[in-house]
Amino acid sequence: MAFVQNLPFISIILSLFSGPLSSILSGKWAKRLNLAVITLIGAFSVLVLTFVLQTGEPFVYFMGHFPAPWGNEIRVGVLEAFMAVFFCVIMLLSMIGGSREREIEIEESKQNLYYIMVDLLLCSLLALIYTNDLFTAYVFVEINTISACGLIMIKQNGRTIEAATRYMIMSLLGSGMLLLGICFLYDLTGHLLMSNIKEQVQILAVTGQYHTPLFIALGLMAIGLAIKSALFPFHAWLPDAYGYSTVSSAAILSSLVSKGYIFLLVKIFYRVIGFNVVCDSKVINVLFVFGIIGMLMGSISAIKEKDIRRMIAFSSVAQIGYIYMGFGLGTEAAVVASVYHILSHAATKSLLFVAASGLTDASDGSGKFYDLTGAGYRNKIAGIAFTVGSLSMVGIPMFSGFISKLLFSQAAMGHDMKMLPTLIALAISTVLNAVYFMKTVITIYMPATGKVNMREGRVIPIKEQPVKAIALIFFIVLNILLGLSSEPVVNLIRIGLEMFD
Amino acid sequence: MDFANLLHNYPGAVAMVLFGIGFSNLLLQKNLIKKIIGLNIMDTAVYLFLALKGYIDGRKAPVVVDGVQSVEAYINPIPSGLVLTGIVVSVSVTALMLSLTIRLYHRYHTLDLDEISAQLKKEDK
Amino acid sequence: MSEWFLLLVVLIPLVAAVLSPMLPFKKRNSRLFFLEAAVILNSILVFAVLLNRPDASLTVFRFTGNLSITLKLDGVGGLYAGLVAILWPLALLYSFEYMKHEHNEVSFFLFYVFTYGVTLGVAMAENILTMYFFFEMLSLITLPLVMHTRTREAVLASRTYLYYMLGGAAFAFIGMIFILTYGRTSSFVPGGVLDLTKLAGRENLIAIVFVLCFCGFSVKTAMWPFSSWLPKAGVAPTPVTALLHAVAVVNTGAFAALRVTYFSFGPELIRGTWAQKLLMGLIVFTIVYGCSRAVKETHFKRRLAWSTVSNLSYILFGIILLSQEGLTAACAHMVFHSFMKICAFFCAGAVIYKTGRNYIHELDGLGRKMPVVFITFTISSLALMAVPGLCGFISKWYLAKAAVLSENPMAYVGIVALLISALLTAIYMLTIVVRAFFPGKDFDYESIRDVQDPNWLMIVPLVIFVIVMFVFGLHSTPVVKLLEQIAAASVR
Amino acid sequence: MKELLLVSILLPSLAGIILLASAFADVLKKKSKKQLKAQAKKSQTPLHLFVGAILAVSAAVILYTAWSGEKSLTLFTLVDNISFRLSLDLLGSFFVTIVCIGWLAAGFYSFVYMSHEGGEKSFFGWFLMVFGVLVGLCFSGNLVTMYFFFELMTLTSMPLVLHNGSREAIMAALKYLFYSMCGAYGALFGIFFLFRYCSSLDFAAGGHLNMTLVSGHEGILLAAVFAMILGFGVKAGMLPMHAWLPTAHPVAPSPASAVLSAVIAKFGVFAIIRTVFYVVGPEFLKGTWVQYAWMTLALLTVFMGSMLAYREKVFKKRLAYSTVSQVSYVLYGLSVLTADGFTGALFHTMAHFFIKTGLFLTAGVFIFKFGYTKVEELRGLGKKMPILMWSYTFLALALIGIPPTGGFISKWYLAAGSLNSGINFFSWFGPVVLLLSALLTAGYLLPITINGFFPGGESEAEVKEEDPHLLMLLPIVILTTMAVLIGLLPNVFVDLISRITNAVLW
Repeated sequence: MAFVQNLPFISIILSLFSGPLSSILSGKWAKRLNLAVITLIGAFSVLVLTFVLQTGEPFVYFMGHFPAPWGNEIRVGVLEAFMAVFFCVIMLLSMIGGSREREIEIEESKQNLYYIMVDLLLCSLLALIYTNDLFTAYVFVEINTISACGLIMIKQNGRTIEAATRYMIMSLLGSGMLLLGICFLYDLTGHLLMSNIKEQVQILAVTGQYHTPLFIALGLMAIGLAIKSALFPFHAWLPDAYGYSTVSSAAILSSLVSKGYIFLLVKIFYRVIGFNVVCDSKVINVLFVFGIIGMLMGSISAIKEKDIRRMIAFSSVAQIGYIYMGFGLGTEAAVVASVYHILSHAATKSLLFVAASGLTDASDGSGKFYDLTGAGYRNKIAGIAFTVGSLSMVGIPMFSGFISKLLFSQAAMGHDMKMLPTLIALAISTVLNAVYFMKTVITIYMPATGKVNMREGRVIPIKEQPVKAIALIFFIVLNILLGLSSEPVVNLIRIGLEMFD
Repeated sequence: MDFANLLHNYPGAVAMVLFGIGFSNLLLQKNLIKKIIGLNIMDTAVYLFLALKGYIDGRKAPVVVDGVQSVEAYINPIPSGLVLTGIVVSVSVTALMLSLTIRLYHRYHTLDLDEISAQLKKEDK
Repeated sequence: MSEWFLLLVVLIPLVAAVLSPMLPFKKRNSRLFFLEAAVILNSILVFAVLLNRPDASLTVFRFTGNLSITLKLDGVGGLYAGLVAILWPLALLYSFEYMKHEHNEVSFFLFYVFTYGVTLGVAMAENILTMYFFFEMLSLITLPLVMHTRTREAVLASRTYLYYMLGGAAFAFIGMIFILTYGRTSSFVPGGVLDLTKLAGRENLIAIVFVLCFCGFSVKTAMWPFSSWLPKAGVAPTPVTALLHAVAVVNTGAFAALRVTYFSFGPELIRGTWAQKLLMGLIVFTIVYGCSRAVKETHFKRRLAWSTVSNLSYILFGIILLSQEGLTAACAHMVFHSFMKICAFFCAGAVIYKTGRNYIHELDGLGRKMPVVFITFTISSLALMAVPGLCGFISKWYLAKAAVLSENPMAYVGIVALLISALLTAIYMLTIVVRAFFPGKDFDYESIRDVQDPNWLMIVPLVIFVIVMFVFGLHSTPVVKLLEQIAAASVR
Repeated sequence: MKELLLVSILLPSLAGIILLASAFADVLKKKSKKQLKAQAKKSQTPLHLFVGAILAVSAAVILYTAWSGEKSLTLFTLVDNISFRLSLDLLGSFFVTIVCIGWLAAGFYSFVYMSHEGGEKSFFGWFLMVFGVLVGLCFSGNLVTMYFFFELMTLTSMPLVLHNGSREAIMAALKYLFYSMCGAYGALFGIFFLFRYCSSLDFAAGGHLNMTLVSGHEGILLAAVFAMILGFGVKAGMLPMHAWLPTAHPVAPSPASAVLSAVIAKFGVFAIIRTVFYVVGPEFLKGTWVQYAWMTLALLTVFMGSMLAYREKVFKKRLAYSTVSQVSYVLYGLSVLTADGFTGALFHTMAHFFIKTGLFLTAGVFIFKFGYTKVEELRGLGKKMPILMWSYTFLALALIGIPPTGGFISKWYLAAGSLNSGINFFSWFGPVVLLLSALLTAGYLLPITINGFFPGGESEAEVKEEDPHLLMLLPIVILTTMAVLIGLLPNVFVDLISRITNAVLW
């Protein structure tokens, strides 16, 4: 077997061990290590991706030389590899973009702990992406949760701890349901490896035995992961967690952690249950309804927000809603759209968080819109970046958001019942997005002159925060790239989904 | 839904009931400690369920004492392994929760989450 | 002529606009000269392209699959492009003088010229995606112009503006997706592209989507109930209000509605459905509503804006008649109204520029002091009132003719609405004229002693517009013939 | 010689424009009021010579054009396939003659009168422009051309109303404007439909509806025609849109109100004749609800007008109300759609023109000399200016319709037309109303004569006769004589009119 096939496992292990390693390093070195690891793993994943594309078929990697159904496996297809690459890129950029805030907000002694958390997070994400074993998935879900919690609470103030607690409670509920679902499946099929479970499930579906338990299991897993990824009614923890944690945490949490869970859900749909079975179930209708409500409610509460970070946080509730709405449509095209939206939202949302931090720097650390007036002039690059992000969120052509909107609505067209609701919901939520994002853009480009008792922000030239500027520029490029040349990406996703079964 | 069936595998039913109790506690309790207890009940219920599934009447635990006997002698080992893993996970999670609770208590001198949120709101003002 | 010229005429303004702040100009005038030269050159190019039209279409960029940015020039697009190309240089000339009393004009001219290119893009869009693309771009690029003064009022106005624009686009988007999915092709084909085999028995769906899409595009034309943004946007500098909110932006909306109606959905599918009735009802209501709001309005520019609201609905009325005559009439009014309304707005601008007076009760006696301005204003009012001999009458005539031919009771109501609105127009325009010329016996001219006409930069465009109004009014045959050909080509 | 049509339109209007331009130039020269006054004084005589010359010459040209045979001239296509067409027929000549006489009389009268109003230049400017426009209206060869001139008439005659620039005048002018616009657009509504259902919009006796097209759409077409009658009726002060007339006419300077009330009001009638008898054709309306509605409105107006006039205290307003009622005599005559009715209508047009012009000019004299506007102020004037009073008396009698004045003849024909119209109710009801209103007319006109000659009570021993300036007196006298003359030897005119009638119906 080719050497490349070891790389996924190696990258998981690498990130896993770099964590404990950085506990004995100083903050500065831990940071360097962490960045190096992320870059390295990104490179690995690129190799893997190219390899898989060449061979044109997924490969399976046994761990500890037990063959299925006993052994534990890693399975790599195009989509997995691509996700790994993308996650690494986003994580890298978010780390770079938020580095300055971290140095300010995290006390010196805890610097390296932060990087432990990030390493573990990366490890768990990779594992979630690659693993072929449900129970392993569960374990890494928990690791993911714990490290995410660490990322939130690393910035020591009441807000973050409270947020972390809420986050923990919610995600524990979620993982509990997930675990129960897995147990049900195991009870029904007697397997833990996804591929084997699927065979059994297909048989059950055909014969029609254990109909109810099967769908209970599916429901449990879907709802559990939905809770963990903050689908609408379960989003109470989200605004605090994203709004008050340090920037790179917020960026990573919003764009990667929740996406990791969603990706796991996709895998469960395709690799564990089988998409045809999922589509027959009522579960997707539930997801659809909550997705649509989420799209609207998220935006509405974002409109009411006074603080830019919390506003962005609420907007990600809405975006998660988009993704679940896509699942709810229950067609191949819709899932493609959802996966694409995972990407575009990951890119855009982290961009927005970093840009927002740039703007708040330029207005004396306050995130209130009142103080942000004219920040776009004071911190040029951040202003431009924020504008780009907003346009993409509103779905203006040539930005990534437009493409996902396009894909969603094209997918909806294929559907009789859900077509008009979806389209109209999309339109309305576009308007809502416009309302709060464009309002912000206008505010930051409105000159601050003549304002009384406003904290006067100071001008922040690019040379003062070169790193952040670079990160922002990369984000912008990534965003426009996704917007302009979406075709290859979409094709990748299609191939990947086909490789799933 | 015939209840004979339900009675027949009552342990499963018990596990489910326990899970429900734990879940609702974790969700609805105001007091953080009680929440954590709920969490543990929930996890334990799941492990009970797993162990139940692994168990086969009239067989021994899959521990080799005097030479390997035929596979029929042992119960299914995998669930037990899963349970062990799960326990580890839940222990770590519980620890984390507890540490969080302690921090919050130090800050706000209460275990009531809503209380804490109220105080936070005050902080903003 | 090579189809690359299509791209060229779109690009020249964009490039010139982007360059204008960068190039190191010594004096104000040199920058303005540069811009004016670029714009005039571009207009000349546009007409060159129009005169020998390239048949081939030019694909600039491809999103995915059949989604591409493609430019092509057909009759209707050519008409619109030509109209824009005539108006822009004049408006720019005017704004050179006007912007003297507004600050940071550099950015103003940047966006002002930039918009020219985008508008041409809309006119030359070959498929619905391209049109949508430029449509959105237009909304965004004109935003800085609306909030140019940066006052609180301006900012609020620009917010409203943007919400309406993007909201409209969002609903138009539904229509676009519908066409992309169920159309034989995404490009504009006379008579519509919908593939009826896929849509058999789903006429209601077509109607719903058409209504959504039409309304979405008509937000830009300020159709009721989406009309309130237009008067609000009047806070922008007058050149913007005149050129964009009386011609370019709003006509773009009408143009887009025309496109989707005649080239994507196809009139046959819509004719006689409840969709047509509903939309016609809305439009007819808007015609009267706009005028009555104008009568109530006391702010000069806002009054004109309300009148625009009603006049734009004339165009939509012509479109929704779904007949060749209707299309002719719509095009005619699109062209003529542009001249009338831009002239009226420029007069208002001249008054603001010279005296800083914004409200109508402040205009007493100015007619004696600024004769040229107010005589042109009077003529444009008469034109708007559809007095025969001026171009307003011609377009009204064709609209009414088309309505009568359609033999649709709704359309008869529409005629009545047209005439009522004409009467209201008389009321709200002539009260201004009478005020300006006959302030009353006991009015002392000392209070406005040193008011006088603005200089040639402002006068020349006004005079040109007046001449055009007369020419079209008295000798409309050739232009109408042209429009009829275009309409005939667009309705198969 | 058909270019004469154009010439006779352009001559007065251009002259008017020149005057206006110069007036405007004066304003622009930023002169103080005093200087303007002085200049006006200086330039008065040349101005009068100019205007007089223009009036005389153009009147000559026009009359020559009018009575030198039918002719038509197509200038250019205005809209669609409709060309801007001037053509002349008997009806046109008839009306254009009236216009000429009216303008000559009022024009010369106002040389004296306007001297105390001021702003002569602009007054004469608009005055001449309206003249030109009206001539164009008479000569217009199809409906759209006529509509064109109709609108112009409104716009150009408005400044006459607001001449003295007082708030009241401006308000009156706006009211006048908006009522007329409303009417014009009502008419336009009809035109749109007629264009669809007529083979052409050119005027041809008997009209040319395209019956094949019409079949099935009678309803909407009738509505359209009714809209046109109402619309043009506004100018003629027909109910329900009469309110502007008593407001607008009195505030204008007397010569202006004379022509407004005696001539311009008639052009509502003219337009209706053109529409009903030359485009639609009376056959189409006969016996339809449109005809009945029209009759009812006309009769109502006749009665209402007289009543209001009777109760009115201000002299010029009273005259204006009387115009409302009198013009509706004409409309009623038309609405019966019979030969006699038509003849009567045209005859009354003529008669009322002479009378009402005369009356308004008389009223002008009162204002000019004494500043009297109320009726009760006009006492004992018979002694002061006997000629004027006598002429007034004759005019009043003529309007009431005492034989052998013009009014009698017209009323006779109207009654006859109504009686043999064969519409059982209206045929006898119409004449009754006419009679009633005649009585009322007597009621509101004669008291002035009586008070004039027998003021009663205090007797002024030595009142020296002070008849007004000749230029003011002469027109009135001439008009009076005409008013009586047409009654004494009606046949000349009746023959002329019946030639028109025969062309139109039967």
